[in-house]
Amino acid sequence: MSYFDRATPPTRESRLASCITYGGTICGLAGKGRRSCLENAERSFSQGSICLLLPALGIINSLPDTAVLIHGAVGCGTVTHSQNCIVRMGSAARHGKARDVLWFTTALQELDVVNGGERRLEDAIREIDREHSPKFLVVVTTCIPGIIGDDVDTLVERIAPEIKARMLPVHCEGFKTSIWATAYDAVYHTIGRNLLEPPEGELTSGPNPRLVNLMNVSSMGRPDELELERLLRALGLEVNIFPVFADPGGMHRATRAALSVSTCPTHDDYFLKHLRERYGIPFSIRHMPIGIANTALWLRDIASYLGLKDEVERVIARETAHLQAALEPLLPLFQGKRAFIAAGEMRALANGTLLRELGFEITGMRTFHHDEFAEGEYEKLAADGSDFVVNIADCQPFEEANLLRRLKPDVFMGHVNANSTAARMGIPTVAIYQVGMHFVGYRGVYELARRLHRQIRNPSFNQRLAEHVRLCYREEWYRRDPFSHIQRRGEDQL
Amino acid sequence: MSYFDRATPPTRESRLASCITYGGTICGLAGKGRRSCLENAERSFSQGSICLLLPALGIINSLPDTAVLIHGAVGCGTVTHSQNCIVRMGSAARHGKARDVLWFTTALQELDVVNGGERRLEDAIREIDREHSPKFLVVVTTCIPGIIGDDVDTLVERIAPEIKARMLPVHCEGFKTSIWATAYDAVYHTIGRNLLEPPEGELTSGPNPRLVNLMNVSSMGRPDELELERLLRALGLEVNIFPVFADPGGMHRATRAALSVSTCPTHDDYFLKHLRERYGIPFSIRHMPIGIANTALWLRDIASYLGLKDEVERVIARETAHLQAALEPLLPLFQGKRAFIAAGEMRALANGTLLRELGFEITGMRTFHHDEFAEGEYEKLAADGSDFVVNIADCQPFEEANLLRRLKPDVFMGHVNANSTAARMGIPTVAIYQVGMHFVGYRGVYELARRLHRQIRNPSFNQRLAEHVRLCYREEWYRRDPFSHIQRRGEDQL
Amino acid sequence: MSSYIERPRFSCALCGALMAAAALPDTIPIVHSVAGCVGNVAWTQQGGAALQVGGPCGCLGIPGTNLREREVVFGGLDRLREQIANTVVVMEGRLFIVLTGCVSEVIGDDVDSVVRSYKWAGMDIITARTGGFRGNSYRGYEELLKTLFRDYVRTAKRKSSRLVNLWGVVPGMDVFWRGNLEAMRRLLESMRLEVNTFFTGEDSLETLACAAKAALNVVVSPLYGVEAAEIFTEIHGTTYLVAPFPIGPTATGRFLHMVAEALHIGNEDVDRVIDRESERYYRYLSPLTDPWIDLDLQRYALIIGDANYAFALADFVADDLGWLPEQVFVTDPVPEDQREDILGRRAGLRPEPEHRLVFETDTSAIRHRLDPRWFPVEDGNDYRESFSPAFVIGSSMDRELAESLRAGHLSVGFPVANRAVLDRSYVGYSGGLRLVEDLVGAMVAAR
Amino acid sequence: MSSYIERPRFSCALCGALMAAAALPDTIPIVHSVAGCVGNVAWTQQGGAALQVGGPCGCLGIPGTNLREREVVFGGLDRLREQIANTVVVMEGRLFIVLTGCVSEVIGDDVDSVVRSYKWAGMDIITARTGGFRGNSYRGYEELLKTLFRDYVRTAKRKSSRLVNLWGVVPGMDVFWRGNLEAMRRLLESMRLEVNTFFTGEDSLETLACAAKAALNVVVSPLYGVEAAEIFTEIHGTTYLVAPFPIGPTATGRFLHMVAEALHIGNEDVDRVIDRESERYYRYLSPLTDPWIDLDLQRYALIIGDANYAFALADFVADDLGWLPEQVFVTDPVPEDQREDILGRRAGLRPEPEHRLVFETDTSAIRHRLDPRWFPVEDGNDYRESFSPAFVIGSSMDRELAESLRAGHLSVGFPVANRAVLDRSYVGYSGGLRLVEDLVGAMVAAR
Repeated sequence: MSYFDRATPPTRESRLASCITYGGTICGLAGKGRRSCLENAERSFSQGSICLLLPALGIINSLPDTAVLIHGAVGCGTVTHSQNCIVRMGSAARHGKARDVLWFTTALQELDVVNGGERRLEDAIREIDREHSPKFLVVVTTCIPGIIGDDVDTLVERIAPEIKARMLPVHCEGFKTSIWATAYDAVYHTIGRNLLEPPEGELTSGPNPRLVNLMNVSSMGRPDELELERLLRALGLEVNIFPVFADPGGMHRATRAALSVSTCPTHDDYFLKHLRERYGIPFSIRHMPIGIANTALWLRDIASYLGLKDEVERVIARETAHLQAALEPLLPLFQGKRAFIAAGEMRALANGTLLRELGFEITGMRTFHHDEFAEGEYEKLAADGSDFVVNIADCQPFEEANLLRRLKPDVFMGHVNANSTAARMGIPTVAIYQVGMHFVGYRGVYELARRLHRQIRNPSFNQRLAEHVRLCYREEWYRRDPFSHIQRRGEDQL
Repeated sequence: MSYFDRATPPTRESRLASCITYGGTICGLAGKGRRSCLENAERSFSQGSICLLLPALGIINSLPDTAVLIHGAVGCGTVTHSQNCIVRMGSAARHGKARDVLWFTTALQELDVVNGGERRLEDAIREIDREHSPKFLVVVTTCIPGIIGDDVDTLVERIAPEIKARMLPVHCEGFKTSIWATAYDAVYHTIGRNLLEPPEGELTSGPNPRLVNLMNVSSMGRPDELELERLLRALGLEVNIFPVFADPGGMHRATRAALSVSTCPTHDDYFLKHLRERYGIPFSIRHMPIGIANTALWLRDIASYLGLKDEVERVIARETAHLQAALEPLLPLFQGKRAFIAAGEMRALANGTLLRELGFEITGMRTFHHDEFAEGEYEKLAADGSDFVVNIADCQPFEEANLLRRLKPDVFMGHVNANSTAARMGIPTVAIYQVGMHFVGYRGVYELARRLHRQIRNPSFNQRLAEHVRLCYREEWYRRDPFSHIQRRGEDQL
Repeated sequence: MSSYIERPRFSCALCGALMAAAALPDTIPIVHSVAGCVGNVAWTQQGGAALQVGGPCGCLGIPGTNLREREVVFGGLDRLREQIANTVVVMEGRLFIVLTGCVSEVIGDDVDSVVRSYKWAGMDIITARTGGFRGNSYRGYEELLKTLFRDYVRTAKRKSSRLVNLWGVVPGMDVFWRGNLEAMRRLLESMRLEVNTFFTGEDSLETLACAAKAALNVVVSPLYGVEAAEIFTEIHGTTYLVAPFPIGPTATGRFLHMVAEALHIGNEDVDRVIDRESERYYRYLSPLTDPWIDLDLQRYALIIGDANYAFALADFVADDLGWLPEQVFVTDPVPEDQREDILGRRAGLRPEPEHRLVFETDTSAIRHRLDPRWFPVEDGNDYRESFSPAFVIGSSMDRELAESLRAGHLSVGFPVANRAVLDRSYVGYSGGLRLVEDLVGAMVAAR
Repeated sequence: MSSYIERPRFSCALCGALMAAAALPDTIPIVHSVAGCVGNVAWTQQGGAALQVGGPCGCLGIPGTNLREREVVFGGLDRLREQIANTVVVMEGRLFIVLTGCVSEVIGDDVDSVVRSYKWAGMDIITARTGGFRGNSYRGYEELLKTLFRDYVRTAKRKSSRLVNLWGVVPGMDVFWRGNLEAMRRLLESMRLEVNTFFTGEDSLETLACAAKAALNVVVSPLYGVEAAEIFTEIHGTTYLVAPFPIGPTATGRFLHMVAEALHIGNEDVDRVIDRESERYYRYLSPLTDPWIDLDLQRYALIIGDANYAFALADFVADDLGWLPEQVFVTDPVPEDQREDILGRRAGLRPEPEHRLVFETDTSAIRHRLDPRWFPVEDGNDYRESFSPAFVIGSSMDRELAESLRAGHLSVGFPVANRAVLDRSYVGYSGGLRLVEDLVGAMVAAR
């Protein structure tokens, strides 16, 4: 039985044995696979982080003609105020006009906790359908319904015939998983179950041998899509961009592609396996197109599936030469500078390779979780024999602050909302993604290099800040082992 | 010999015996024509005011494809910073895009005053022509060249063959006239001398019997033009709007019209007489289309020239009925409220009639100058036997402050930059024009009524101000005759 | 109440309590909930709090128990104990506040007992029940205050006649809270009062602990902090004054008089301050007079805000600017029976006619409940009366609405995504000037 | 020098002197020129001075002789005498300042003699030669100061060691002059100095008359008021300090140290102020950190301003914001030989490379003198290095330029047509925060 036949997808912990707790080195990780951080390693002190609801909403909020109903307490989902900015900019870039997300919350209260929230949810669905008539209504389940046992799937199924909107249940009970990446599975799960069959009456053409599904991620903006589209078109391919900002009503067209192309294995494996199993569409998923070598690997992978070996080498050669010439004047500033990276695992690793290409030395890396997809990446970085600290953590800036105080890197690249520790320590910082700017492909390398160049040229903002503000950690903490709150019950540790 | 055959136009003082000094009543003025304020009446105390350069630039700056070169000290022309706002808005309303005025100053310095400014002017013209290639270049002469005797017209004529731009000299020596309205003659003078002949090679069609020139003024914005255009079109006419924001290259088309229609006699008589003398185009100039009755008179005047008597009555009847019904709910608030008006003579008088139509009582009026065009208007206002103070003054807010303290009007309508005295005394104020809003025609009556209504409903801004700031006059001044600084050498005074 | 809220202009109780707790000097909050709650607050601030994210801890630096399925099944108290014990080792702080989230509350963790044991051990630690299902962020702020007043403020033997505590400005929900609190502190200080505002850089845990010495508590809100004030009175005896949130000279003058009266201070100090500040206000405002009239900057105002801002903005634009606030939307979920109370607390102010004041939490519903006169008259010879020219003072979610009304717009209330606020304040006299600058700036931007 | 100036960012000497004279307390200017000069100033303010028009006199309330052709032929002194005599009757004032315009100067009126006779009669009356051909508004300000220092400031027997005079902020040309002067006054007062700023509501004619008691004159400009300072030294002996116009914490700290050093004040007072204010600045700035980095708000800055702002803004964005001010345009007409002086007065600051600092008065010429790297890279796979993302800090005349560079824009320097300024200031610590708010606001407005 496929995962997609069940109402809810599995967690990443159970499906992939992903983990979030490790402190060691790259050499300690490379080649060791999932055993590298044992499932039961845990922190005896932790700081808040995010849950799968946030990245799930990152995709869901972007969908056109879609309303979002969050079934939970009133606070779950207010992250949308932030994602709304991205949706506005993204809509403007794609459709010429900013659009605000239309979202709702059942705002569960004490009585609902006691009596169950199904009645309120049903009323909310009916009322939203009546008052707002969205084409699609995503119903997102959060912690409280998960604990009190609201059966959202059954409810949705029961009332579906009376609701004009196509309902899409998504499960985001935060307590069930520490791996945010489960969010992607949660969203793909509802897409796979509800949106891949063409609507009745629509003529379905057969598979298109030049069409590839380009799986975007919500951290990539339109410029990144255009760069990848440009490269794929240079191979003579047509591109179906999917699923962020994609029209839910047209998602079934993904089943006509000749190949699905992931830009981030962590993001897409669950769905691409489903597309292959169910619709026979192969996928390429091994590399992230970030950095010169990785972009080439990513392109070659695609080409190998489609028999475009000669074409791809021509494209890679031309692009690489063009890029290398452009990078030339920027590189001297980077030589030997020591960089620290913190982000999602695939992204962090790919950027590590990229920074090395620019002449940086990697002095440390923090990744949000670890799973099997990254193994090859660790090996790429460990291949030259150099070693550096690796810390797997769902943020946990206290470990980061300790590490940075020791390592004193020259530049820091971090995930959105995870740069301020380094910034307050006076280290030049560059966000590792920022929706709306270039990060991927060849253009991404160039633009990132320019960004690094200007941040290193004038890091005054962070420097001044560091002179006048301090972090909230005790001085004693910096003198302790940064990983001393990781409860080591296994092997392979420092 | 026509005025237009000379390099410079006459002043209004000499051409029309206009004057700026009078303190008395409407009954003292009505029917007395130009004698009412004698030419040599003067103030023994005066406050600064404006000169003809400002209204002249109001028209000049609006012209598309035109650069403006002010020949004078660096300060003359910085008024353009203010007019630039109007040009931006006006360009956006007419052409969909804001445009900044391109203007220059010769910025005459001490040495130029000694040695003459012609050399600098010539260099400036050549350089502007070379660097900026404007289609038209208006060369505006100010006080200094007027005193030191720079012969701008001869210079322009001499170098014209070498200059790509069509040069348009305009004379604005501020000391030569106290009547700003001379500005209109100054601008029309150059238009009449330089822009009315069709360019060589252009096929000129014959006169168009349905075409009227609608003479706009720079204080009217696009909405006012649209209202008048709407009314003229209702009479089956085509409309050529002229000269503000009109393309200088197409101004010669004005010579093909069947009639020229002024919206302000003070503005247009000099030019319309020229159009009639030189091109045989009759003109209607007696009324300003401000207020219900005046708009009807204005329309009837036009209709009578073009044989549209029946049509015009239908239009007037329909428009008046429509307007009156709309005004109904607003009028109760106005009944018996006492209004004070201060602006250019024609505009002030026409608004006096309008305010009476709305139910206001006129308690006093100040006009910037007086000439023969207004005689009929004074008679309209004096016709019902009511009397009120009339003060003719080129601003002179000290007289206004004294009058307002005595009269305590319920509302004040003043020219732009002339409302702050009343405002600081706590009186509700409405600007008598504001480029970009409705003031003329039927729509103008309605919109002005709405504006008055809301200002009277909540005059807090002015009231709070009056509670906390004071004007800069001595208390003793308010106890003196407001006209005590008018040197009465003539008759017809209080 | 409806079965949903559309785009609420607040988050949950935990979020409100957390933003407030993180704003206290030398204070470390400990969130007893799932990991995502803290991140949700950080991202919510990213999008809603005018580019102000995190306190001294940084946005993801707040300690938390990060509960998982195991704790949901077996209880989270062991994890909480461990977390508290280690928090002291890692985090620099003197007061620790355990804030509960939905999960720890729904599974029934007895947090009080754990906190009590640490307290007995000598730690400065308190706790508040701030599970998201208990209410919105304003409720969380209120709960935090109640906990502070109950469990942290020490009983005082005698009152200090010129010491006042001031609250009612909700950190994070009022994106101008930092500047606003500082501005109100300055105003009252200029009346020769000592002031506790708890959450500014000039406050300290010491002054908070001694807050019971205050002769008066001033709640600058008809709604937020009033319950806490009642508890304060109950425990510490200090009476409280509910005063309108003061924007601009008229409201601020009234505010200062109210405070003076409640403190039985002579008018001398008040009048001196009011005279000086009014003189300054109008001296600075005066040069705007000509443009104000000539550009016709009077507007029909559509006000959308929380209970603090909706009334304060409406009063300011009506009383000081001469605008016409034809409709005022209060976006808090206020039960019917409390609405009267709120209006009652606007003592001395003219009552708002029913149709002008609307309680509405849902963003799209605001549009549906607009007087039809807001909608623009189409071009042409249409004489329909309309609220035009209009200006919308609301949140950044009201931009689409403003655009469709062809109205100007300024983001003042949460969420504010489209501007940065640092020490800007709209409170008091100088705050009124700042607001005038910003409103006019929005109107003349294309000029 | 070119034969013209295109769209000068200043008006004439009379305009500058008039805006300054009208800003003095209890002072009535009398313009001896044609009628239009005063109106020109009023309309210039309407369009350029951020919606601040007129002083206490109102915009067209300034007394003037309104010369006509008759006076041009026969001289204007009789008219001037009449006007002065009647001004005293109508206008409320204690100091009267006759300002000459082009016409009265070109026709050779001996204004001094008339003014002298009134002075001998006991009237407080002085005069300055401010004909438009004498220079621009900055020059007019300088001439006014010189007249004040020469003819109104009384000689003082001894200096008061903690009294300083501060000038260099030009009313009207700096549209933030009111807030800026107040902010600098506050800063220096917090160092326990007494301060004369002449033009604020807290100054008076009495303190102006006693300005010679000052131990130091602080000119916060490399250009405006330096000549006047020399004259002051000559007549009254007070030495002067030319200090950079201080925006933000780095420049302001340096400024305060310079003043303290010049006054031989111990570092104690200075350090106390700097510590307190820096602490406050960074406390308020700190929550912006995440959005600042995550939204990548570092910019290549194109700075266009007068000698005060161009340098001050460039220093602020470079030193405090970490921006890259790749080109800085100074829009004053500074003769070649004085440019070195100006740069020299930026003591202690790194010299600007030649290509970065451009003296250019003409608005279109700025575009022509831009480094080609400002112009945006067209979409597509173009790797040309560019100054992108860019931000233009200039006047409202630079909006078209900014748009064509796809850059953000904030109007700071004259003319400012598109915003209202009341008491806003960009000077000092809080002014730096205000500027950050406004810059970021312009960048994220569509967010």
